[in-house]
Amino acid sequence: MAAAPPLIKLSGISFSYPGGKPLFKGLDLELRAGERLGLSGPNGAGKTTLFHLIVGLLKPAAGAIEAFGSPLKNESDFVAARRRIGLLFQDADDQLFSPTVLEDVAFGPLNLGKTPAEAREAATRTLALLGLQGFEERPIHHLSGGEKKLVSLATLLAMEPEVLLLDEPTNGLDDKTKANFLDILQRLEISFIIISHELDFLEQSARTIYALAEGRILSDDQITLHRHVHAHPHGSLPHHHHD
Amino acid sequence: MAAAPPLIKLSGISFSYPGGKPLFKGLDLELRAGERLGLSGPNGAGKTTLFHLIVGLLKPAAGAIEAFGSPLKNESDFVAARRRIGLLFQDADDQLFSPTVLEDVAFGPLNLGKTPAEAREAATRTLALLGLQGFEERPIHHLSGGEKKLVSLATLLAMEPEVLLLDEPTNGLDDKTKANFLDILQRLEISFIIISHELDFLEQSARTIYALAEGRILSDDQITLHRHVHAHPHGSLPHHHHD
Amino acid sequence: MHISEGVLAAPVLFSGLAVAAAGTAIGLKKLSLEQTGRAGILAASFFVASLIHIPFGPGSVHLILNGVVGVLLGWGAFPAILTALTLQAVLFHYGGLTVLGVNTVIMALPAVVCHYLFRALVRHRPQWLTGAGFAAGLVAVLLAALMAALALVFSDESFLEAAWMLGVAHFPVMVIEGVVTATCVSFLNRVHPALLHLEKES
Amino acid sequence: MLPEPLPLPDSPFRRIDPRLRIVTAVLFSFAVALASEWAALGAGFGCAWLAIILCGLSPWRVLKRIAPAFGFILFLWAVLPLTVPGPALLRLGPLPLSAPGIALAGGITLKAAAILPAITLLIGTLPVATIGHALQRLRVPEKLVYLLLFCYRYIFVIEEEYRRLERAARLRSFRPGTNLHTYRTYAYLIAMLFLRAALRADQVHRAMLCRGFHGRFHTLEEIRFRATDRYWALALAIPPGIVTALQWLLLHP
Repeated sequence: MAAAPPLIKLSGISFSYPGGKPLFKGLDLELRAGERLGLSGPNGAGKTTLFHLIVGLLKPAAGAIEAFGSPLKNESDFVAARRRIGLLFQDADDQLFSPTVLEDVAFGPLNLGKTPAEAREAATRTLALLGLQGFEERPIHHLSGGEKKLVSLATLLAMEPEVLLLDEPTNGLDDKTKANFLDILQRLEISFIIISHELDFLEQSARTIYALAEGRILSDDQITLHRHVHAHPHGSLPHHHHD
Repeated sequence: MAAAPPLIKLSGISFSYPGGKPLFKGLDLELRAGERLGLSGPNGAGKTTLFHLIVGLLKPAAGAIEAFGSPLKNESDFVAARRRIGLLFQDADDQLFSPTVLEDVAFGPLNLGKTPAEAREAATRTLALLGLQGFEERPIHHLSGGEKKLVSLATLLAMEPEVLLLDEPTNGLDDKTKANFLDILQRLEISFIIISHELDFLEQSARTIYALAEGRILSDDQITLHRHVHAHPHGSLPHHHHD
Repeated sequence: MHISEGVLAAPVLFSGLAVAAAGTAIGLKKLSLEQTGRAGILAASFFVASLIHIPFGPGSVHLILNGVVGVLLGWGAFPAILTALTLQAVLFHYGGLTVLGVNTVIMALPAVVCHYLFRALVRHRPQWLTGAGFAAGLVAVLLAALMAALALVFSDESFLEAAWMLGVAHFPVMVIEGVVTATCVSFLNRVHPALLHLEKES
Repeated sequence: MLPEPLPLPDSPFRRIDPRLRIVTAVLFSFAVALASEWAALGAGFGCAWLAIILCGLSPWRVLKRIAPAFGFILFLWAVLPLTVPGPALLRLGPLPLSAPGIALAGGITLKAAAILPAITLLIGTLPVATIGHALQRLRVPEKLVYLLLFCYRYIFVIEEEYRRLERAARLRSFRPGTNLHTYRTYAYLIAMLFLRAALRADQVHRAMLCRGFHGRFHTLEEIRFRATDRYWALALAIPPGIVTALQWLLLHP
């Protein structure tokens, strides 16, 4: 392992929602450059909360958060870190608010200080990368669920983040869309943490898989070797185990 | 199979949204008494549309809809049929529009002509059936996602429907709530059609599973026999295939 | 734009109530039951949107958005705005019960005027949509400020200077409202144009 | 944070017919708003705060609730003493502060400080559902009542939607400022709220049709005028009565 600092490092994080029981108790997590981390765990284990802590939407009760080698303490640290971290929300409808695809994808670059022409150029390029040519002028509202998910990803990639945090990216997607999304992920040269309750999807997309349980991250070297072998009688229809 | 007419019967249904391509082309579907039908299909296959056609919120371009042995043609036929069919919407916030839980559950019975006392009684009984005692006076906006889903179900059950149409009932629910919902479904003595993109949930809740694809219903006799058998080396961590 | 409890004189309060009652009656008559639910949910978004702080210089302003409500609801703006103001009065104490009538008229009457203004401009020249939206947003606040000022002056002539200042203070809001309303309208026109023609259904 | 009704400690007052509370709030508001004599205003102020203490509501919480409403009144305090013509009562450096200006601003403040806590106590502690039913029984048009109930119900859903969208914008490095990009972004967020509200309204209407709705709202009768409410009606008539009587007596000695 190189001496470069981890992209993201959480140490000893504790957190609980007001009036709730503790969700995290001394949680540690590290994402190094080039890594693709999968995080599994039942719904309600706080996977989304973990991402919101990393980007500073929530504040931990205890523990330290570092990104790109610097500690993140106050809001301005997080604001700076957010420019380099792209968070994909579970529900694309929470992420997209512009009338057209192009405007939504150009929104981030504009916020980073690009000129309208540069932002448009970045947006068009990102859309092409994801196979969304010709979608530029489409109203967001008329997109299918899978298309919205890809456009959400485009809005992040257009900002050229160094880390992606993907929150249940396959939720509500059908298999074809899921396969396409996976394919795109595998082509991206970017470190990411992916949260999913679908272990099969994690296995295909991540290099290392951790489990989030009992308020901590449990690592398991063998889990990455784990492969499913299915043997069963089934009908003639195409069918799927996980969607 | 008895000579009793099917509860719901669609024959040769065609439908397309204005300006869209045809969604259904000659679709047939039958629900017989006591049956529990699962319907899977990719995003955009028109699963929700199908339900809206059954209850007459949308009108097919061609084909016939029958319910409880009578053809449904004009609005008054559908109004009568809707009293006996409970449609659970995907988003509980669309379904719950009253200020308190009790009022929302009593809304249907009141519309069916019950007196306020009877409606209140029916609502209280239904809430108790679903383990929602003590929720009567709670404002809807104080409920969690899972509670809203259960209250939505209560609003339907209070009308004592003969058929339930469940549109992606597990969307956005965490595992515990999902299990609870499944448990309740299995206890209900009622025929239903359930739409879900989660095949595992369908397998646990439905007796027969059909797939909606290419504008038609594809049935497969063997699909109900299908069971997963997993054989794999795996880590020491608890892990799950389907959640 | 709320006038607080205790400021206005009896004739102004009662005229406000009378005009608000008449406008609300017309609005309710024009809304079918189905549209009532829709107006209620739109009133909720009006309520939420009017809580948003929009930066202006070193401080921030609240949007009023009565222009958007007018464009979307026409006469339905009266009951919708009355509803939102009632909830604000009861839960936030912005305004109050006696001034409910006046405050409703201050916001809803300009909304209705802008509904027709917008419609006339767009019907004349569909390509003026954005401009018509700007006009609707700006004029709605301009008229609201004017009516608030008049309500003050008719209550007590000593309010004259205060009324002037109130009007001038709303000048930047007018421009921002114009921009926001124009953008809103062009957004809705691109994404769901049927929304801008709500009134035709009634 | 969106407002919720203030919790009111249990007492006989809490159990009275909510219609009485609404009618009293309206009568008291008008009695005070139309009064001009200091004694009448003072009596109104005293009645309101005494009632709050008697009902076990924390005056501090009520004060915090009504504080934002004093923004407009603060503006009047800044303007009226300087602009209303009349003899100077005080001097602020070179500026004369006129006596009629101060009196005008003071009167308005006293009125607001009497009316707003009264509304908080009488209506601000009622669940909005109850307010809706009471208004219906007070013959407020049915459509208006349902407009109110729908509005309140969906405020929370829409506010949640707004917060999520605004958060998404912030995470994409959106920093609001005084510029066109900012205003356009807010306009998009707002347009999105209106669009979703309209689309949701269609779904809600469909859900209502599916549950047998055919153009009439039925309610679970809950509001009853009990025998004890008659005594309460008399008691609640006292504060507006005192204010009106004082005002009348002082004007017509």
